[in-house]
Amino acid sequence: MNGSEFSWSEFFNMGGYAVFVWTSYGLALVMVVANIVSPIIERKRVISRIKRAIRRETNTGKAG
Amino acid sequence: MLKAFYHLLARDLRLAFRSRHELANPLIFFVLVVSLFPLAVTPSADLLMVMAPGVIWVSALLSVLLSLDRLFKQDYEDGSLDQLMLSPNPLVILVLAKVFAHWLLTGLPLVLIAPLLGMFMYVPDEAISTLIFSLLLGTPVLSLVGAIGVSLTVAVNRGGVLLSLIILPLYIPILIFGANAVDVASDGMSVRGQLLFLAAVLALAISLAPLATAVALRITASR
Amino acid sequence: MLKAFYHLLARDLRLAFRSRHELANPLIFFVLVVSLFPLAVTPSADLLMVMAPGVIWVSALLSVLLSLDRLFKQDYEDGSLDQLMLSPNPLVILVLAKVFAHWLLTGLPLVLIAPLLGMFMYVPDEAISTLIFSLLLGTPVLSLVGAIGVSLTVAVNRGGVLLSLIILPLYIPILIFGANAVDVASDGMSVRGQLLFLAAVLALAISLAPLATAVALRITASR
Amino acid sequence: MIDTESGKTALMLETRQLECVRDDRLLFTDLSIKLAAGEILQIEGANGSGKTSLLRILCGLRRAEEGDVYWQGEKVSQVREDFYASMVYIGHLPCIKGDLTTLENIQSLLDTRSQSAPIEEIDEALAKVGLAGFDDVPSKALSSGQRRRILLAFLFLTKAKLWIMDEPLTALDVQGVELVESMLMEHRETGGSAVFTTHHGMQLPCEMSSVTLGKGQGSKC
Amino acid sequence: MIDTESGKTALMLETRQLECVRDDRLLFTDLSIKLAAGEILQIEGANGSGKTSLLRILCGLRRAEEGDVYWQGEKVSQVREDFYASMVYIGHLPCIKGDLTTLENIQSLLDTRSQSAPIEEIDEALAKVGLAGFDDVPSKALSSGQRRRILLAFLFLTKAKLWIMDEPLTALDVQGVELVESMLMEHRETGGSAVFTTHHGMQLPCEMSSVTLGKGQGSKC
Amino acid sequence: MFKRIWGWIQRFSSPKHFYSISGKMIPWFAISAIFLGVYGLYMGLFVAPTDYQQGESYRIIFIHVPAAWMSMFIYVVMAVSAGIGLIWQIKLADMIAAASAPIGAWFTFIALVTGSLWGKPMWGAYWVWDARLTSELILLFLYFGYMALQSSIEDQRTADKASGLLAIVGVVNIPIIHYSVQWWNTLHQGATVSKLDKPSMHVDMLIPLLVMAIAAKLFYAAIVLVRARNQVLYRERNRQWVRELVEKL
Ligand code: HEM
Ligand SMILES: Nc1ncnc2c1ncn2[C@@H]1O[C@H](COP(=O)(O)OP(=O)(O)OP(=O)(O)O)[C@@H](O)[C@H]1O
Ligand SMILES: Nc1ncnc2c1ncn2[C@@H]1O[C@H](COP(=O)(O)OP(=O)(O)OP(=O)(O)O)[C@@H](O)[C@H]1O
Ligand SMILES: [Mg+2]
Ligand SMILES: [Mg+2]
Repeated sequence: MNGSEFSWSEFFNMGGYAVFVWTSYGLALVMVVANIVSPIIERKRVISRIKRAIRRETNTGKAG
Repeated sequence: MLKAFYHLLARDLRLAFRSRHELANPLIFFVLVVSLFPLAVTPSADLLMVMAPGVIWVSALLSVLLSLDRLFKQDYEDGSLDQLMLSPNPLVILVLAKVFAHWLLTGLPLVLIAPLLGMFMYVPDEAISTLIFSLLLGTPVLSLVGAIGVSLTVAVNRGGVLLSLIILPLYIPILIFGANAVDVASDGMSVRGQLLFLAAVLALAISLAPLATAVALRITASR
Repeated sequence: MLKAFYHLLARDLRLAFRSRHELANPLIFFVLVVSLFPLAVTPSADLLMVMAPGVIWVSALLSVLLSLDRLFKQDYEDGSLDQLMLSPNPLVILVLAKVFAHWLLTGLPLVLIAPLLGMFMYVPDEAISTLIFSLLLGTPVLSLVGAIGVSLTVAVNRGGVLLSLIILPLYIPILIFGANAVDVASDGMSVRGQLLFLAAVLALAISLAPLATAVALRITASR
Repeated sequence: MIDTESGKTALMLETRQLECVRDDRLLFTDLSIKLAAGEILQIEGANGSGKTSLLRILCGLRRAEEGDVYWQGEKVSQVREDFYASMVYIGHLPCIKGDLTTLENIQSLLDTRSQSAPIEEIDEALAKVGLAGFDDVPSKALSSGQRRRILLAFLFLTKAKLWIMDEPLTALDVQGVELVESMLMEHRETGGSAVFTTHHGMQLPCEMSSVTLGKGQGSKC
Repeated sequence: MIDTESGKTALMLETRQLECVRDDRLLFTDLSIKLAAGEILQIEGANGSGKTSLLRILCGLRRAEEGDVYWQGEKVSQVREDFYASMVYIGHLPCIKGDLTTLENIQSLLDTRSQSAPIEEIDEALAKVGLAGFDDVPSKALSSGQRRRILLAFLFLTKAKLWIMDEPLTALDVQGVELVESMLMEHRETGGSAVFTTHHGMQLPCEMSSVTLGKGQGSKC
Repeated sequence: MFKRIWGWIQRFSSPKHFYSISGKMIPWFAISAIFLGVYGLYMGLFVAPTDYQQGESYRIIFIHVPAAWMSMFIYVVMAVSAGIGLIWQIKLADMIAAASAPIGAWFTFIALVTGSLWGKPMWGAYWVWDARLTSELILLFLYFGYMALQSSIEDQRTADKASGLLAIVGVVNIPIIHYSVQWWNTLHQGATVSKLDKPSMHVDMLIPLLVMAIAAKLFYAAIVLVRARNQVLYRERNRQWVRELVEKL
């Protein structure tokens, strides 16, 4: 923390460059979240797909 | 009849979404071609600003041109076009559906991304809206007129460049007015005239081009 | 082996000459695209002179790009490519023959007509020879690198725009150096560096691209 | 030339003095055919004798040099919509989109005819042609014979009165051939008629008329 | 699985434990075939059982998931040139350029094999397959059966020891079928061997081995 | 000896083995990425001093530079593993390559956007057509091309090999990006950090930058493993072990 007079509003202002700096950090956060979420969703999809395949096969197996 | 329109539209859209990469393709081509110019010609803002309307319009035109063969070619080759012509519905309606799907998949994305490219190419802010409107009025005409060309060349194998030979001359008036509108808007002048012209051409194209396309299809289908 | 090269070359040339319109197509496309710019951007000589090298190079690149699908697509679809791969001759030789034929049919005509277009676009006389040489060195690279892209996308239907997505990024360095050479020559400076670079790239492409293409073909043929 | 005389009331398709020329070669001339309801007609002829050309003329995809095709007594070009609503053509080409699933392919084929069918009915048709369980497989992952079977299911679902089929047995295995035969018989019994070509003797347990094209001029054997 | 035991000396093609998987479905596994000189092998199986896939694996256009193909005792991938010089494959696809004439098509097909034949020989072959007089017609003006016949002429001219044919009877008329049969017999007598698929019973007056693929798992009939 | 190593590689690269090992590795990567990331952000946003010339806007550096480095690094990883997959037919390598592409594309995108957000205050324009910027854009398109090719070829093996070949061919772009600032005289910053002798940068700025760069690498490692595990499950969906495993989930 820069010296004693740290102020949040000054911090968020970023010396007038707030838009640029915080958009950058925000987008980086979006990227991180997207990269965490999408493989998890993907994993769920793959697993449910495999489960469905197994169920279908056991069903047809009994039928045939 | 409306149902036939809707069903065919839905099929074409579904087909496009099935191969998702293809969906983005005309768009990416557009962006790539536009970005070739700063590299090949000059990176200087002054010059790019002058070139921008022309370059963006030419690139849009080329990327519509290149995507045209998805309009009928495949259908011709796998025989689906025969089935369409044997449909009890008027062929014009079916043609309209296909052309509309084509525009939704190529023209519309171009319109949507154009402002971004305009900014990259230093088009002044006040001309961006003109850029959008001119493309919004112009790209459907490109699809409609393109359909005539495609239906004429569908039986020619590797007709890709023959196609451009046939329809580029028809595209030129649209190109001139479209690019000019953006150019004029950059200078801060009124562009009502140009946009009205484009709108008139669009109206004309919607009413005549599908008919011409249907006739052309009946001719070329006779293999 | 040389015989195999020669026979395949002869076949491709004969096929092209059989449908004569096709022969002229890349050329006409080139001329048409170049002439869109005076229409879309500006007819002023000063501006055109600045834009000319870039515009001519971009148009050459696009017309090679568009003609690429005649390299393998048709052969893939009618099964001739299978036969080529079952040939006792090394595939690399056959690839080279096809690429050479492609260049003779598209690149070479562009090189030959370029001076004329250059003059129309006010390229200074002293830069015309650079224009020719840069295209002479650059267009074979476009064909060679393009062959890799085509062979990768040959099994993808409607791969046209996918193809451009894949190879335009690879074309860009050639475009930059080629257009830059002409630009620099227009200012009356020496272009040895640029031309040497293009020559080096050509040498590299001749030795590596056919190999990569052959590998790619073996991969995609496995349908 | 055929004239079934089986009652003019039920006359479906008729051609009068058709002539077809391709590339300067006269394929057939003065060809008059009459096809009544419930009748099945095989077009015979060696390779290159003009069978495909004839079928395309029959369904209006090609124009004959001379003569006309009539549907229930009217020129086809005049009753196009009516004709197309009650006719279905299956040619050499697949009409199948590799990116669509079997089900979607059938639906979109039906859509072009402005028809629709409930899922159960489609499933039933698929089961009938031996594609049960393939309804959600993209068609590009099917073998050549399986793709032809999609067309058979479509054919069945159209309930069209007239079937025009160019080599329907292509790529089909033995069961597939039997299937087509039984489909034709069923179709006939419900008063439908059909025109088809095939080189592979089709054994129908009913009378079948036939037209033979281009004796000797075809493949010059 | 086949083992002719007809003398190991003349063993031409062999596969060991081939396995083919497409789209999750195991088409065949542990498939071992032996083919001796003068032997003719038919691959049987319902639609979608993997015949085409097998043939493409045999000629090296596709890789098997497991197992290898051997030519005269060596892995095909190691003796590629030798193998390809003595093998010819005719698939579903035409391999014919519509813009070239019949003669040119045959010549360029032979060229890819680094072979050539004098005009008289080609003319003779064309006559044999019933295309006499069509030698300077562009192939796009030929009917589907005539185009297949070009391939037959090519096949005959290659003088290859091994023929691999996927549904060679497609689009052929009765005479065409007889032609293929007689060509096969002749080929066999000169010590050649062949692998083919067909759904239309081919009657060869000689013993023929056969492999049946995918019992029941194919088209799920 | 060689045989033993080869055997070991084969065993490790068997999807099943990879699946279980990677499951154990992911938490470690993830935890250290979070730890370093938080630390780097704290150092970068609160501790690092204001820049003389650029003021506070330079703080974009802590996002921009790691992202730019990652965009190139991931491409190289992708191309190398694609090459391994192509030459030695190791399926796992193909899966790593396929799993890397979307992550790389994301980092490239972030580098582009943060760069242009930084460019506005510094150069007065969001975008200039300079060599480094352009080649970074090309890199994005190379990623797109790879992914498009991968998804448009149906057969998985063919798709892997074809797109792998493309990745290898595209590697030529990497040196172009890196040296473009030297070859062409451009607006973009020359090497300031990655100079070998003496980085021309304040240590309090350098440390958070390096920390963030390492955090980004660890993040990539974690995510690529998760994605590769998905690929394993999907591609081996017919194997018994996957089925048993999925049943339990
Ligand atoms: C859209 C715009 C931008 C893009 C695409 C971009 C791209 C890149 C890339 C690819 C690198 C890594 C280069 C390498 O390691 O070889 C890099 C590094 C860097 N960039 Fe940018 N940049 C952009 C804008 C900016 C701006 C506006 C600044 C600051 C004024 C900046 C400052 C830096 C710095 C300091 C480095 C580290 C250099 C080093 O030591 O390697 N960049 N950028
Ligand atoms: N491109 C493909 N992608 C995925 N699966 C495919 C593909 N082509 C075919 N298949 C599947 O592989 C199986 C075998 O196909 P193949 O073409 O080898 O069959 P076939 O025995 O030749 O059949 P047919 O008698 O119909 O020609 C089919 O069940 C099909 O579903
Ligand atoms: N596109 C074309 N242009 C010119 N002539 C053609 C064309 N297509 C076919 N022909 C000619 O017309 C004749 C009839 O062709 P068609 O396809 O109708 O024969 P077909 O009876 O269906 O033969 P097949 O049994 O081989 O399918 C052939 O002799 C052929 O030479
Ligand atoms: Mg026919
Ligand atoms: Mg088959």
